[in-house]
Amino acid sequence: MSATFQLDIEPIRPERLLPSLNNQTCGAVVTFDGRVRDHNDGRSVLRLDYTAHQKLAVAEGQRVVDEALEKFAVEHVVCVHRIGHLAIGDIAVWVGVSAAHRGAAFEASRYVIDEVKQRVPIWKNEFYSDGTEAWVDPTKTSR
Amino acid sequence: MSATFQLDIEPIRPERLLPSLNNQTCGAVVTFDGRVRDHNDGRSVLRLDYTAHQKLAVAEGQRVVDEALEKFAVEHVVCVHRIGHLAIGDIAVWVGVSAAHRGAAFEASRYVIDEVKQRVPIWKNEFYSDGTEAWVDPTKTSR
Amino acid sequence: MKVRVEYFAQFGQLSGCDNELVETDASTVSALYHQLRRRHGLPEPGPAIRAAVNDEFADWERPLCVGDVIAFLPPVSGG
Amino acid sequence: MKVRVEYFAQFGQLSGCDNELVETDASTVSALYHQLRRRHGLPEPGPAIRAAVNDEFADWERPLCVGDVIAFLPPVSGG
Repeated sequence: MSATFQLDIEPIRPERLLPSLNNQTCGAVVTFDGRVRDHNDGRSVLRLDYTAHQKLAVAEGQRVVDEALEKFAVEHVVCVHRIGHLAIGDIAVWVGVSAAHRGAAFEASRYVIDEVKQRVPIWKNEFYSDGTEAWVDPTKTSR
Repeated sequence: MSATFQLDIEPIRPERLLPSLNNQTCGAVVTFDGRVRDHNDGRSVLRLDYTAHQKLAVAEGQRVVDEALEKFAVEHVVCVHRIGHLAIGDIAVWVGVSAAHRGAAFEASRYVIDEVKQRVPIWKNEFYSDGTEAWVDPTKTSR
Repeated sequence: MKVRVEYFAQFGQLSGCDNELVETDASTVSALYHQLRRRHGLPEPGPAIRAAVNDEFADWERPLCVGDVIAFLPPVSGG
Repeated sequence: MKVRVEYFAQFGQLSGCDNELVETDASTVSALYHQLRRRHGLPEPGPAIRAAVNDEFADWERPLCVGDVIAFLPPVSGG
């Protein structure tokens, strides 16, 4: 069993992360990736930056993946969040979970991404096609 | 928007399937893979064979992915099921879904694997370490 | 009337063949299954056992026609 | 008492700096936030705004000590 959370300034490569989920007792692997979309809240997005309170983000992210390991019958939990400059289509966050059965793998991966988005101190600065930029505040956007 | 179901006698390679999910409007990609475990229902498994009613399986599998596209706000749905001889750790079935938002991507991928396992005429013959083999009947196993 | 019957997975194991040409007086898929069930020791029909005719899922009460290809499908176990 | 205050994301934009050394008579994290809120135009505290002291999440009523590093964290938007 393992649970890993990382921040990474380099592009996220799922093919490098997947092997850490392998286990011959695991029948199910669920992965989630969140990618930079070309629009958000009705505005055309060109690129974005993610910044983090790095120490706190790593500590809180690790708590999230540890909780997933505790709450669900899963074997390995991995989450990596990108920071720095991202282009459209780049993977911003990746979650991978392996488990003996698929129910736990789905539930744990959903738990990790939901909690990471709620709790981990990472912020997104969007750059729009009209030349403006803004820090995203999910408590204020219309979605 | 697209929905694809395939049977494949060759090993499933997610890295070749993932590009078909790419879309700059898609913020979320969920994948599921079901792998051959080294045990099932308390018995040690060495390898297994999948056989299908191929025409019916392709038609019913396609209905499942089409339903997913209709029921959930998703962009692309892909499912590939392996047939033939599989070794421990091989991917037996792979599901990939892309969507603007993660909720729909999780729900659709869960729907596809649940329905495929319920409805698509594919059967598993397990070969055990004691030299015996058996067709798996999910209506009879203790799990 | 002659029909082709296909057996999948454990049904092939029980009947000793993948498919066979059957001379039958059964008028429905269900009646045919019951005849073959006795001959090959197939299990009682249940909700997880399905039939297909000419590569489409078929109702158990579907009438048989000469030349039909009837597939009997044990509970599926893919995934 | 001197403490170091760190501002993240839009709080950095509002205050015009990532961090600053602050001379304060505030006795709690909450009191310090209210002092700086007036100075920098930070938003009203709400459940999505959090504080950390010395790289650990901290209660708003936590007492301040000389040399503490206090981070004010706007609503997170990762993922």
